[in-house]
Amino acid sequence: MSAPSDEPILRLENVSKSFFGFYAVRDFSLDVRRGSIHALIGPNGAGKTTIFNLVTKTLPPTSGRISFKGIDITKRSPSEVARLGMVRSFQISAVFASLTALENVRVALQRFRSDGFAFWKSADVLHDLDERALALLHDVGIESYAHVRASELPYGRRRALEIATTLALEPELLMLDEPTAGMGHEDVDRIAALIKNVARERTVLMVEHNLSIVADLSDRITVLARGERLAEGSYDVVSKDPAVIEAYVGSEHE
Amino acid sequence: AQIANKTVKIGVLTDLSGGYEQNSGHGSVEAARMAVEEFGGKIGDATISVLAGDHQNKPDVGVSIANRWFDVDKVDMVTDLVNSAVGFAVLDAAKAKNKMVMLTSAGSADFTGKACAPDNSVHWVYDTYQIGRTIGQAVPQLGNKWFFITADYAFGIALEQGVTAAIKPAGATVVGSVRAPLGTTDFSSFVLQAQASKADVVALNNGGDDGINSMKAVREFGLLAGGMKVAALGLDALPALKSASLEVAQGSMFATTWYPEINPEAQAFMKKFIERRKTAPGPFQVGTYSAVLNYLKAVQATNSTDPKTVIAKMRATPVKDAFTNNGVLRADGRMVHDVYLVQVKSPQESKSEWDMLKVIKEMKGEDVFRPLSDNACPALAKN
Amino acid sequence: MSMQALFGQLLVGLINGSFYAMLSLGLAIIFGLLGIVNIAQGAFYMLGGFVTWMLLNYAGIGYFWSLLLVPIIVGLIGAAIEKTLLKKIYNLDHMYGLLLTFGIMMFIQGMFVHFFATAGRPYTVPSALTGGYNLGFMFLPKYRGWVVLASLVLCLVTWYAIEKTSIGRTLRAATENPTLTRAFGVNVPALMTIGFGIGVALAGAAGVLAAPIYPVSPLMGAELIITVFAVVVVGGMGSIMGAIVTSLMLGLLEGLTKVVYPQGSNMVIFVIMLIVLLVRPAGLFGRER
Amino acid sequence: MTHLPDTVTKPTTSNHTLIWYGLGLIALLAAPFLFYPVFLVKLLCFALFACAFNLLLGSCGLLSFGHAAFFGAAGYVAGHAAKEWGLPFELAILCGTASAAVLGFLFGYVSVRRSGLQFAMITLALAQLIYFLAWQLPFTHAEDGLSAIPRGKVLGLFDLDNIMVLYYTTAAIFLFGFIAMHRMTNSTFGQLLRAIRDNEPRAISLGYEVNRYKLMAFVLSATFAGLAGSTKAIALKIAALTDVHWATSGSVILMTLLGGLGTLLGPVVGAGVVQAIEDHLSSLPADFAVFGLFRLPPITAIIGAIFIICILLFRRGIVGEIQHWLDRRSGK
Amino acid sequence: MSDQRVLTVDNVTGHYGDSHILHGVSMHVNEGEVVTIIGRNGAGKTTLLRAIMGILTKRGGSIVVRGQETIALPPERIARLGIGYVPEERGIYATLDVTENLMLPPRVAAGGMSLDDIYKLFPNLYERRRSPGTRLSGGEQQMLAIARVLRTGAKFLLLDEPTEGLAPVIVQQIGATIELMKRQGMTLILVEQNFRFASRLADRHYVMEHGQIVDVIDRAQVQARMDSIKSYLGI
Ligand SMILES: Nc1ncnc2c1ncn2[C@@H]1O[C@H](COP(=O)(O)OP(=O)(O)OP(=O)(O)O)[C@@H](O)[C@H]1O
Ligand SMILES: Nc1ncnc2c1ncn2[C@@H]1O[C@H](COP(=O)(O)OP(=O)(O)OP(=O)(O)O)[C@@H](O)[C@H]1O
Ligand SMILES: [Mg+2]
Ligand SMILES: [Mg+2]
Repeated sequence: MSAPSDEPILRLENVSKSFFGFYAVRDFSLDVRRGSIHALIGPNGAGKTTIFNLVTKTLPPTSGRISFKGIDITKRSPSEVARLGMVRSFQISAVFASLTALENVRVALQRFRSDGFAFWKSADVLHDLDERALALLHDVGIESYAHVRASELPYGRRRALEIATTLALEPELLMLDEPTAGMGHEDVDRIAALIKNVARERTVLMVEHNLSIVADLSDRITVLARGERLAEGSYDVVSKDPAVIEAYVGSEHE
Repeated sequence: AQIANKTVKIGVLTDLSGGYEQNSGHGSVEAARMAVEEFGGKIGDATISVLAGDHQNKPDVGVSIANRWFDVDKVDMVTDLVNSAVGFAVLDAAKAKNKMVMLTSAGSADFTGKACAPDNSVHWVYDTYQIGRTIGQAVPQLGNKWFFITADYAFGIALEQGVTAAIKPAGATVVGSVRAPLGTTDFSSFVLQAQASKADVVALNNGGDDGINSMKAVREFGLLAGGMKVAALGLDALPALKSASLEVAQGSMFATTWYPEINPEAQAFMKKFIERRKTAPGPFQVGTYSAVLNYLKAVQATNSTDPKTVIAKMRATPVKDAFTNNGVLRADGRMVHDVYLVQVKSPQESKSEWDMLKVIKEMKGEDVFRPLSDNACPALAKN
Repeated sequence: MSMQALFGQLLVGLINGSFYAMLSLGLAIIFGLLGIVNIAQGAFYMLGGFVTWMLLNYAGIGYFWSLLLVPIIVGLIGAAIEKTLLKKIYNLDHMYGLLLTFGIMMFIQGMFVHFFATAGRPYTVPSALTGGYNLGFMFLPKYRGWVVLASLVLCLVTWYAIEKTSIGRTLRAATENPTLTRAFGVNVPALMTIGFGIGVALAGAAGVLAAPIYPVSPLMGAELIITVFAVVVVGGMGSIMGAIVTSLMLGLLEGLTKVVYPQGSNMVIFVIMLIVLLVRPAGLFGRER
Repeated sequence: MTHLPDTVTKPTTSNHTLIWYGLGLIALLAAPFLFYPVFLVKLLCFALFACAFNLLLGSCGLLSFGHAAFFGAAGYVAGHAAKEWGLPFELAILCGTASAAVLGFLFGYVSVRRSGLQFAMITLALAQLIYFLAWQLPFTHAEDGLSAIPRGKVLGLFDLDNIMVLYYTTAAIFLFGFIAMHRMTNSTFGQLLRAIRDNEPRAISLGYEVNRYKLMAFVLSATFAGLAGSTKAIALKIAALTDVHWATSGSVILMTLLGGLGTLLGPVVGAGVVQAIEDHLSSLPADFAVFGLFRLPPITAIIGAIFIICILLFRRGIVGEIQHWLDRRSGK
Repeated sequence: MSDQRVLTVDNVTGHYGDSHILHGVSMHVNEGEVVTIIGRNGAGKTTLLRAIMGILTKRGGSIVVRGQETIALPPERIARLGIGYVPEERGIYATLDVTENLMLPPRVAAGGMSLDDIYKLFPNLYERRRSPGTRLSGGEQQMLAIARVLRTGAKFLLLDEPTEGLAPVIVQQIGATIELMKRQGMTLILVEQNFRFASRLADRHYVMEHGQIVDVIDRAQVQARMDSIKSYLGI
């Protein structure tokens, strides 16, 4: 699976989304190739998060069609889509605050078990999942925090935990909304390395404002402005595009 | 027989904080204490004490208090029991523990019917059957076309049935009827419906605050001025009339079991009661006084607090006191006594603060209470 | 039912509706702007009625003076309660406000029962407002007409003051994020006290209007509150206009139910509330958050 | 629900739990020799009810303002089954509980999509409809209620009219419910509920149909409330309108809060305190006065005052404050 | 000299509940200066700003704003001394729409921008002016938070990470705006992670670590001391 294949894993066809007459996304089409790291960039309010919400079904599209792995998911529910293998992280960090880091990851792992409704079954059986959960925490470098409650984790570690939880589901398509926002420099580097690492086995679609990360990681970049596609291509192509420079990168960047 | 533990304990279980407080409540507690005082607080060397309980209109609380009174505090008799749901629950507990219950403020006819317990309970003041019958016997033929505004619960429905029974034979018709939820405050819509029905008479089959509120609406919307007659049938105690004010309530008629002028004892009681409570008593409160008084007399006479013994003695003794001139306790637990149809005086007719009622008709107890021959009480049939 | 009777019913419905409007408006202000579910509103309404009665009986102050004085007195009592009790729970979950005011209601009501017993007290309609007009299809008591007029005027003035000036949005902001709002230079504590005082004063005013029609008793607001609260929810929590309009609509609907199915008349509002919440969770006039 | 006290979001510290458990069991067994058993029976029924309410609030953060509907409706059904159909004790309770479960499913189906106040209001509206039905349906006997419900015999052997039999049977039912609910909170299911309560969108994005989980929790909570209601109806032999009235929903919230939201024993302690006040302070010698001066104000005023004090000073509730104090002592 | 001191912070301590965060911070800002506070995540930068604004309730020491001691004042009084605050979490009101958000803070001094000027500066906001505040995208919310204090006329602004999550063009735009404000004589405290951005604007950098100011670097020294700056920030 490591070599990008031809069939897109995610396809958006002429998707639009309007909020009370205001088009946040307009007639937008996108193909995300299997196995690639695809970045979505654009000025604030361009509609990036909205596209994430549309793809993960948090919002229904006003028009257009979305398919994942060839399956039409336009009318599916968010949890269904997640079970198909598409899992997202959130722009504002999303962890289960009162659970420990280990328990957070276990919540995701529990989905592969059939005892989610077993209200008579002691939660102790979940210790079976500990090993795998610890391994995941190790992967993102926070296993020493395994028994710390998520609400007490420093911000950067919390983002890492979120990614570990996401990875626990072994998604085929990983959607990351500004994974490095608000992080200190050390954490940013760590997360970048992590993304690079996990992307070896799966597809990543990410939104990011940190251009050095975008340049470093992504195979392909789509630039969005005012809900529409402005440009698409590799970093070198896109970053030289005058329209992109004007709308997003600005004059001063390198 | 002997009075156990040398004490006679009476529990007044009532509503001390809710809507029934004004008709029973602290007034009932005071009335019971007044009865006890007449015995100097003692029967022989046994002391009499009174406990007061607030069931808060919750049957759970009521039955729990009653049980504890019976088991722990060794209460011999529980009285008042306003709110029929509490009444039934406590009656049931008393039966199981062979204690005595004197219902003075709850009105369901089932207390001497389906749920009767002749060896453990007496029903002292009124019941829904009697209210209906009283009205049925006494309501004058005020007109040919009647409209009912009836409170949607047993009491209101009993009134409605009573009136219907009374007016039908004379050829009167019921041109409309509404069931207003208990606790309705705004009656203007119902009053308008009555007005639109072109009835001659509007009967308000409700009591308490509902009665006052509906009466006010009737006046406000000018039904009387428009020539309609109004029979407010459920208005009861003097304090309630005072809340409504004579201006509003004047002219309305209702069935009552007691009014202050029935005898000198009643007037003396009333005077004493007003001194203590700053307000006149209502029938439930006088009834509680009477029930406790007669209970204590029977206890004294039999030197026993065993319910069966006491009740037997009470059956053999006619009741004559501030509450009634000629009461008789019947085998099924019903205390049968005269009742009255009264009318509210106008402000001009009223000569003093509590001079509010004039009697229109007196009725014999036998004619209005459910006769024994109806065999309503299953426990009696078995004996 | 004839057309005439229908008109009559609609008119009484409107009268009741304007009553609800006074009560729900106060609640909507307190809820929408302060984020407090003020269960005690019914108790303040009762307080309004009682103070009116006391003013007449102990001080000889009549109806019209009461109409002015009582809302101020009740509002001040409310402000004092806000200053001492409510201000401690602003940054907590809604639930605590609900429970605290529930406690306050029980306490006030209980103490009034304790000192005044539950008997209703009569209060006569002021002589200037006795009698009525014959409208052809019905007889309209002057006092009821006055109630509609007074409450509509009060409601609209309040609505204007809150929605058309900056008070409303400042209050809303103060509720949502008091700390930050203070950091912008807004005196939030004082604002909250005033907001609560106004909301409560409206209940007091409703109490004055009610005194001549319903007996003044400690329990007069006990059951009302839950209906009025439902009105606010249906109208959209926080929407002042929503509360007013829904109140009038409820009055009409309730009136019609009293004709069609009287037993169910005190249940209509809950049916409506259920439907509205399921279809439009933010309420008829509420904004989605 | 962002500002619930930390007892809600904090998992119960387990080192105290075992001690609590032991003490609780001993107390349960010994209680009828120290206190009046009939009172204890009533207390246990309400304690179970409060636990059921707390189950929903604690595990899902959903504050129901209509739980009286389950409690009361189950009581009516159980009472009717025992009195009119002559069903034995166990079956009558089962009928009542099952009806609460069904009702819980219907309520939950329409309400779990919403949260916060909207959820509370939907449950209130539904409960008011049940209250209305209780007025109108013939088998509930409107304002008279059901009374003289026969208790029958446990397993056809032990007569429940014997107070000790009644007490231990109720205690057994309570214990069953209490342990079952505790287990549920700490089950694989309970773990997911905690996650959903913490962050619903995140749980959805991980592929969970959160509404089904919430519905399940709702039904379970309703079922246990029904168990409490059925047991109460049979044990006290009455079912009445107050059981379905909104004030009962309010009072169960009070009990839970007073005892300590989200704590294990909180609802039990809260129920105990409220019941004790309602029953004991409300029945006194007729001439009772505080220091011979004042009449005691009505129960409502006293409970109201306790409520106010509790929210202002002991927000964690009785058990919550004790736990907090123990935690701090062992922590520092 | 003291008359041009806009802010003097002397030995300030601060707590969240039981945790002691600020351990005796001292610093000052003169009229017309741009000063940054830099330091790693969790150093206490935000807490310091909150202490200055008075919304950190447990604080000690002395904070003098334009000659007035504010340690005992409530936040609203401090704000009215002419301070504008852009909080880290942006603090956009969900219950207010964009215009209402802009109009909310009362004017604390003369000479604030008009609504029209603001919309000219941030056309994105004009487009979304009827939208509830929190429905804006992350970046738009940040713009709104900055725009909001420009209207109040405050001449002394505290900005907590104003560029977080913003597109490069907009970062540049905000940089330009800040420069403009500086030229107009405004005084600013800037908390920033983005040192490159900060260094271009600031006259002086305070370095914060573990709730204390551990270093002060003037504009002139920045180049020379780049290495230690990097180590402070962990770059
Ligand atoms: N629920 C909503 N209701 C109304 N408008 C919305 C809603 N969600 C987003 N918008 C608007 O849609 C536009 C796109 O928002 P979106 O959050 O997708 O931007 P973004 O590209 O993620 O920006 P950023 O980089 O700042 O996060 C914005 O103008 C925003 O105000
Ligand atoms: N509300 C709070 N309650 C308790 N501790 C807090 C709170 N807010 C912050 N802290 C703690 O105070 C310390 C300083 O936090 P502060 O937010 O001031 O750091 P900062 O320098 O602004 O960091 P960042 O660069 O991440 O914004 C941190 O250890 C943090 O965990
Ligand atoms: Mg975004
Ligand atoms: Mg910070």
